[in-house]
Amino acid sequence: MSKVMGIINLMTDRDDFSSLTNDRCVAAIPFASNYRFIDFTLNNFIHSEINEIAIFTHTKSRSLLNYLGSGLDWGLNTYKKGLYILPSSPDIIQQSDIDYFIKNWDCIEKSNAEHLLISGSTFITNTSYQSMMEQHISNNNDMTFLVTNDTQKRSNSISVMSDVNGKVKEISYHHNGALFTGVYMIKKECLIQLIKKAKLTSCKQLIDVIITEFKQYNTESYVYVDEYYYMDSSTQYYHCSMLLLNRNNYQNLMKKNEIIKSKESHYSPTKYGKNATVCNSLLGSGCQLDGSIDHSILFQGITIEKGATIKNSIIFDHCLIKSGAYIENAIVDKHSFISSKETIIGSIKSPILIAKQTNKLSSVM
Amino acid sequence: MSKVMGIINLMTDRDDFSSLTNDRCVAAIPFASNYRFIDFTLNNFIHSEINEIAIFTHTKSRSLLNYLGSGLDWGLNTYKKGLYILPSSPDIIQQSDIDYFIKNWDCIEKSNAEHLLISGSTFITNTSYQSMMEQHISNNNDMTFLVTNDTQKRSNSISVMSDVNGKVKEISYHHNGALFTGVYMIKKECLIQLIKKAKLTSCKQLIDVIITEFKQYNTESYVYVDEYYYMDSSTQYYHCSMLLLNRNNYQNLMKKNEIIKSKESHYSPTKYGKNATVCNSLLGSGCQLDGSIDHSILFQGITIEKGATIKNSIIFDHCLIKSGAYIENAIVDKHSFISSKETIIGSIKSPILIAKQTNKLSSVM
Amino acid sequence: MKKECVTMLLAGGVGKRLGKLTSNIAKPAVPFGGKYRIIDFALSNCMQSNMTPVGVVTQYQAHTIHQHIGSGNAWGFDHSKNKLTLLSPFTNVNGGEWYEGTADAITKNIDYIDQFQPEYVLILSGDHIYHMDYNKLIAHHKNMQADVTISAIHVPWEDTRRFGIIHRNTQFEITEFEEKPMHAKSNLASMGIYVFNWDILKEYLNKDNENINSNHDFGKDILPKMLQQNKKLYVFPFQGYWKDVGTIESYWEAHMELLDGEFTEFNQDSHLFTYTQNLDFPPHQIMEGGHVTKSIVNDGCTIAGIIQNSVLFENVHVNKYSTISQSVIHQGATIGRYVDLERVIIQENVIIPDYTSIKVPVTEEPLILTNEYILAEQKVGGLNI
Amino acid sequence: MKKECVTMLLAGGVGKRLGKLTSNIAKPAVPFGGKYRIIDFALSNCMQSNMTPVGVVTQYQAHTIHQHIGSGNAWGFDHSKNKLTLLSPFTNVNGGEWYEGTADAITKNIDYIDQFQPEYVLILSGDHIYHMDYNKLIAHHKNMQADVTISAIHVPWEDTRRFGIIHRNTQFEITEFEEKPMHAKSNLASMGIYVFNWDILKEYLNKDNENINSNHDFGKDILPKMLQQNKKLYVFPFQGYWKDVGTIESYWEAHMELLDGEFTEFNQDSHLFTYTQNLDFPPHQIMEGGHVTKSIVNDGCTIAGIIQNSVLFENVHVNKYSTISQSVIHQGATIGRYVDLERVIIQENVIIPDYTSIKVPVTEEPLILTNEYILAEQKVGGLNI
Repeated sequence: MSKVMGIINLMTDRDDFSSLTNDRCVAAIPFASNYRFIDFTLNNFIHSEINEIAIFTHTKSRSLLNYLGSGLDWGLNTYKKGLYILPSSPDIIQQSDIDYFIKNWDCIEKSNAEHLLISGSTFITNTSYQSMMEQHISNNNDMTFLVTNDTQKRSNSISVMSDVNGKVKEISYHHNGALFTGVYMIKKECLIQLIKKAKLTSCKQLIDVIITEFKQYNTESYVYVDEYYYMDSSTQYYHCSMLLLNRNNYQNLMKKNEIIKSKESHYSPTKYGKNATVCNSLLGSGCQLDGSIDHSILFQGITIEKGATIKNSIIFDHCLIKSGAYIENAIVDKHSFISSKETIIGSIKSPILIAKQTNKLSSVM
Repeated sequence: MSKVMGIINLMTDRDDFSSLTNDRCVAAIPFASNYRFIDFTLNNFIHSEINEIAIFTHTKSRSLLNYLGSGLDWGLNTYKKGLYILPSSPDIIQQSDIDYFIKNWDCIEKSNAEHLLISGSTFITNTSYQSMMEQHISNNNDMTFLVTNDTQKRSNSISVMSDVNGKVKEISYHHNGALFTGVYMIKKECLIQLIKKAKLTSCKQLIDVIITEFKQYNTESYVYVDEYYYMDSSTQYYHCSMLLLNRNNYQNLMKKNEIIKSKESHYSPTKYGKNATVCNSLLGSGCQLDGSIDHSILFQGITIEKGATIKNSIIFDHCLIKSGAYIENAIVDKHSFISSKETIIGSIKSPILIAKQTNKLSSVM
Repeated sequence: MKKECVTMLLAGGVGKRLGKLTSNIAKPAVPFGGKYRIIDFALSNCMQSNMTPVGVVTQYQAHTIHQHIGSGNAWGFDHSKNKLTLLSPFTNVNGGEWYEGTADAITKNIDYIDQFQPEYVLILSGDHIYHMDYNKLIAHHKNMQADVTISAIHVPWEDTRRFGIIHRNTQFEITEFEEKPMHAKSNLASMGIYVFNWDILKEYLNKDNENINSNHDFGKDILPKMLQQNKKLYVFPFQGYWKDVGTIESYWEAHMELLDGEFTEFNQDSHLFTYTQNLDFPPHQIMEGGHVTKSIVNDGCTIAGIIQNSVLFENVHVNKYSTISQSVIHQGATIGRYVDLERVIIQENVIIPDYTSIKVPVTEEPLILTNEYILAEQKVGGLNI
Repeated sequence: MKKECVTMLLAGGVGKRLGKLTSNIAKPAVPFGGKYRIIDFALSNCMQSNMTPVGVVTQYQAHTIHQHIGSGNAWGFDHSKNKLTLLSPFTNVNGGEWYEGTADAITKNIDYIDQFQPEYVLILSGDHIYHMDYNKLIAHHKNMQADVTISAIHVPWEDTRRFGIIHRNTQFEITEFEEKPMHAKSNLASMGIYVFNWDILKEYLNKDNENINSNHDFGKDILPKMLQQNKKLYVFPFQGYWKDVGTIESYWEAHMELLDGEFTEFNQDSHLFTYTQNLDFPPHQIMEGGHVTKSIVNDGCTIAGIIQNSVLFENVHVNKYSTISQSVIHQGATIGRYVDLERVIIQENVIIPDYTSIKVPVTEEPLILTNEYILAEQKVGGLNI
């Protein structure tokens, strides 16, 4: 198979995640107790045997950069290839991923890959894209779009209509085709042509150039049939997280044959106290649990004291929930302290968000 | 000794380096065949037993980020501390390092260091700051400034006047005291107060707040007496590089007891051909040398063909100098190709700069 | 490259009294505490005390330790060169020779130590569960101007016969040794942690090496000889949790103590952590019917049964209607339905069939369940003990 | 964790004929080419061919190889677990046993290999200088449906007596072996690189293990027995540079060939590099009076003398008015003034005094200069040979 380079384009991640993205980019949002969104994209690329990956980090990247390090924990820090961090820079035109491509073209140019596999970070699944890559290459496609037969209407989502042979007939923001997952393959040569055309117009987003130009190219779709989670808002985030508590969904995402690598953590195993009653929950390591936890997702290093209650909720790393606290239908961000007197109750349709500890300098002052 | 955290503040690096900083920040400028500017700052911090270091990366950081990785090659990727990359973000007020401090205060706050050692990347030496740190702590200073008795007038440089006991009397942009090296220690508590005061004024730079406020604090200077190189322009860069060809200067910078760690490279040793005549030069690994090289500095992976001449010049990584080419008083940036017909002659006062290969997308198009 | 102190970590122990737990792995490589292996505690102490270089001396089933340590990454040993070296017995010019005793294991590595020209050598064992900042031990050694300092702890009187017992005067000076005495006159036990002045130790090792009647052991030969010849032997009294998991009973007991909070892998006082190799298992899941109390559960587990006072390593699966009590379950084990277990230790990847009931009374040693055991028991008619 | 192929890298060689070069290090750990150690070539080939897991079998002076490999970082072995394992001889339950021959070194590690349930086992030696993509060898093995495939190369006829010589038919099939023949009928030599079907090899290893008359060697025992019993033995004809640096003469010669460009550490055709541990030495400096031609110079060197046809490792210092010719100088050596050397190999950190003149004639074996040698010669009245 021809060589393929992976691009994780975080500029295209739609962000309606409210306080979840106060201090982090979408790709760095924690998910499923142990992971961040970007783990799934990275692992799917690695399962597809792509080991040359560039990331357009865009905004709020500090948490992401420290999470990724040199890519060592994902096996990506080899000498001749690996993970390239392409940071945002004040001279990149805001919100133009085309400018991002142009400013960093040398990095893409020096790879001897003929094709690029481009993805955002919000399509969460555990798979290998190898069969799509085979279709793309054997059919000599210029572009191949990964789509799903999702029937749910989503605002701002892009849909793709294809004929019976998979040939793309229409790409648009109107919902009258299959949902575009944000994952696609493109020939490097084709990408160069599209960027040249963008320079002649006022297009700032690659996808908009594609929408106007794809008919000039050999463009197909590839239908993804496995389970997936696709999120662009905090409500969807809550909903998708809760779906994981179903045992089949959990096992489907955590498939044994496709290990999901994530950043190495050094927590001790989770300890349950005498008074713990935990049911229907997903739990990370390093926790000290002595309260009541039902139908919830707990991340790492969390303490739930005796007499605290967590229900239908998501608790991020390092929270301390004191005895007597009551939390229901909520998302509690990192390092939060919930005192014994607090009662936090949201609704399933609109869970309450407790934001990450705010920047301390302001509080110091 | 109390714990000290290191801050490498790249926002304060003055940049008059012309094309040397077209594609990289000042901290990423190659120096002395094997190194980048930032290696010296990092190593001096490490020699001072500071192993918790945050970097304000500011602009053009891609090359720097890929160079640093997770800090592994400098021994800085331990679990509880290490290297924190604090990237620039579109919401940081341009050119305000105070805003950088505020936006990243949580990172500094969570360290249990009482003092910060702050440095830019343009003060190049090979030392340990431990005796300055001891003076700062034992004298219970709020701030301690590293100065040198440099008598040369420099534009934009900051000077510090002190009394015989080292007590600082004046800090200003006028050259009537010792040269401030950009390296200083500050109590975390004092920094918080200065930032609070900055918020009440329109000051954007920490140094400007210090200049107006230092008299309220216990502020001393510490005179650095060893050899050093301090650069803010390409002419000074050329001049300082050439000084390294003096054996004493070389041995002083490369002191045996203070190893300078740099990014691991995997070049083979340098090979000399039958026709090589090399004299008075400093040379990196991975080169193939068959030409005439005199009084020059060569970085890594360079090919100099038979019959090519390099004189009083600096050649960066991966250049190919063809047979017959003549280069004198020049700085040739990375990946340059100098054909057999080319003659490049600058003057010692103003050497010619051959810029790094320009971004290829424009040439492809 | 001169170093003040070289650490030698003895990790060659056979651990015979651990029975099937050490049938194919070295004692220091035995899993412990839901995530770790016994050697992790000494290794983590070394790195966090900045005790480098460390020579890890392996012998019995050395590859199990070599595989576990791997690149040394997990303990931060890869920052720079020669921080950790695995020292299996190597042939000298005349052919292969195995380590014959704890002292011999150091004698055969004199060259390794000499290259660092150290003042002191710290000798550790890879068999113990504890947190310790070795800098305090070495500071004590320097203060006392000792030739040898032995770290020691008060053990229950009934355990004294398992240890080397030390008598000291009020100045920390050692006056007498008793090696595993039947009737001890002191309950201060040697922890097998020694600091030696290297020049003196080398002299004794070389002499001992020529003595054909010697066991080449620190406790039996080197230290008594030094005491006899009036060298300055001192005690460093250790405060804190320390456990030699030398028997199946004490191995099980140490896990119960972990659940009681007598020891945590994170030492609050000294900020010492325990590090180990990380495995990429997903979060664990407690399902409908699952109930976990006073237990430790690691990543990858799925639990639909009742777990009490037990330690579960990675990727253990407990099905519905089963109860596990006072047990230790190693990585990858699967527990069927309607299973009832008490005071057992389940080996890696063992599958416990439905309706198995094994409850070991407190008067007996906890039982180690292996696949062979399960198969054999099934043949003779069921698993109800 | 099932793997198609397990690689076993034999790195236990004593290298007797390398004289003082191997007096205290294993042959695979001998420095080579200004930067590397001999084992780097096989290790780099393994990683770049994605031949993992690799078991590195060590014995003689094992710690010198363990120290060199360290965390395995330098070859990218630390990406994930169990990619590389150091296999020193370990005691089985009955006590310690050393590897008695190349085949025995595999027999004693059958458990290690079996855990991966491989189809194939690739056997390599850590003694050779070459670049090879082992995937091509394994593809050939599969194509031929062989039981064993041996990589082989045409050697000069005069060297045939140093090698295992292979006779083949036109179909790559092996028809006869000659082990180090005095009068060879073929010049196709075995490179000591084999691919075996694991089930077949295991069967032969177990049989051979019980044969008390066997040397437990692949070349002498296993392969002839397989040929005799009509197993399918095939040749993989290797194209490219390959050198067994088994003697001082060939060690020196290989360096001269490196200078002649017969081999480079970077193989242009297959894009294979050679990796090794990196040391933090500063750039090298050629000073006033320095002149270097047809030579290799590594970091940290400072040169004020004349260097011709020589290889200088890290941190070598050559003073004014000295000439070094056709020599190999290991790390940290210092050459005084008015020194004249030709055809010598200087060991690590050796100091050559001013006015030393040692020129070894082409008819003699290149001379290894050690500190002991220099001292001894000085006592008998000067260093002019």
